[in-house]
Amino acid sequence: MKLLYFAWLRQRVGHGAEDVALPPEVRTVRELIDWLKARGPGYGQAFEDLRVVRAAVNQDYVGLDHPVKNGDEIAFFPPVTGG
Amino acid sequence: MKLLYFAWLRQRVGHGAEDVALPPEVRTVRELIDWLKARGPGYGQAFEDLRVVRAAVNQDYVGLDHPVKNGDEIAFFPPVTGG
Amino acid sequence: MIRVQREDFDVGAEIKRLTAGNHGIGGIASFIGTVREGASHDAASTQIGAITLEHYPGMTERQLEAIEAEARTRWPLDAVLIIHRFGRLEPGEQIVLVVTASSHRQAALESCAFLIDWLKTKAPFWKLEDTGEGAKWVEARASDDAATARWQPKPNAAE
Amino acid sequence: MIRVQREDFDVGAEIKRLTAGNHGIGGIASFIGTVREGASHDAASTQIGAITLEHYPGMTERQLEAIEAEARTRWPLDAVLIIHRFGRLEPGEQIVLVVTASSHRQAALESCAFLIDWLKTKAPFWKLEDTGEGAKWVEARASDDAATARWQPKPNAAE
Repeated sequence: MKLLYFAWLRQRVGHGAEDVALPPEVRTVRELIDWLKARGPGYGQAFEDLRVVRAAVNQDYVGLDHPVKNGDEIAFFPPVTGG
Repeated sequence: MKLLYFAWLRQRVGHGAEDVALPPEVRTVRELIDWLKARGPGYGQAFEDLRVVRAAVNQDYVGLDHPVKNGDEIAFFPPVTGG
Repeated sequence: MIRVQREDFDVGAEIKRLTAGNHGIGGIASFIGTVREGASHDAASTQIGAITLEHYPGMTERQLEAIEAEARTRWPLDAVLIIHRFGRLEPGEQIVLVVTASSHRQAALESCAFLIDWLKTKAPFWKLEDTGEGAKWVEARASDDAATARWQPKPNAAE
Repeated sequence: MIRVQREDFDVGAEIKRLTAGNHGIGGIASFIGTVREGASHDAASTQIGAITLEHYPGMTERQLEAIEAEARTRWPLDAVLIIHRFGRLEPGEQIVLVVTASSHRQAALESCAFLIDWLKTKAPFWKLEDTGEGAKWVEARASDDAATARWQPKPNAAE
């Protein structure tokens, strides 16, 4: 699974992209976030306030209960500010 | 007094500009039109239907009862069609 | 700034010159009107070739200056450019350019629409179209008046 | 047609290329967004220098293609061009270009306004501003949502 982070989420996590192998108990975006937060303080800061975090699965906006699976491209970013 | 004609009014009158000396009894745009119509058939055709004739005195749109005097620049044209 | 001219214009160069060095501008709206082939302004005729635009030198410029001033009272604009051509114009040729620049995009967009609606309906130009049955003067259209009327204060609006 | 690029663009050349040879076009509307100096997007901060736009390569293009397709269903358009830059941009630089061409000027004007409202508020870009207190990420604004909301079907509108 490919994970992408943009803007201040990228800065807090410490990198813009990473490949992870998804443990079987992680089935939704929300569970993925909880699992990431356990990996280190940068993730904890990035996902501190989920009201300002948006997610996309395979380049489509999704809600936190959207399913995730290995092979997906999952991106996290703040609300877009436009150009 | 300088008279100007545009578009099909110019074509019907036969020329685009002329200088005329105004007789004292002509005091309004409407009286000027009546006086012009007596000058020849081209003027008669140009001013046949006053609903489609617009007038300007010294480059401002005016109504038919607007006063005219020697020294004015008076223009006649169809309703504008824009660019 | 307004210009009434026979010559064509270069949109990119005009926009660059108009806005150069002004870093307070956030948005530049523009509209280019071109000669459309095969679809007459007048539903009763069929334009097949060129159009010829006649204008009233002096009054046309004054009217364009007045509408620019009106737009500037309605919207906070950093720059305005209106170029209108006259003479014979072939299909595909540029007729008119409106450029408005503002710190706010809505001001630029709305003033550009306001100016082009006025220019296409109220500017002192008369259009002669080449049709299958010879050259024909275009008559003023009611639908154009409706587009311009959107911008008028409503008669019953509160003062 | 959409493009997301780091490089600057030449408005005149882009419009010429987009509309060349199409004599059915009667009007071309365009909007250029530029980096405005000294007036931050975010009222709480003060942008004094450059901005940096970050985007999501792949998804940004898909979203731009989708909004172009949406505009084409709403208005009869002969041509559409959206160019959006990313990376570091200094005050006065061009950020975004929208060009819409149609046989009807209202279709060109309205679709151009629709697209730029969307781009300035909903496009997947994130803006980092240089301020007096260092670089700061801009937060999404409620007033931009209002501009975009004008184009949404009303919730209670008849089907």
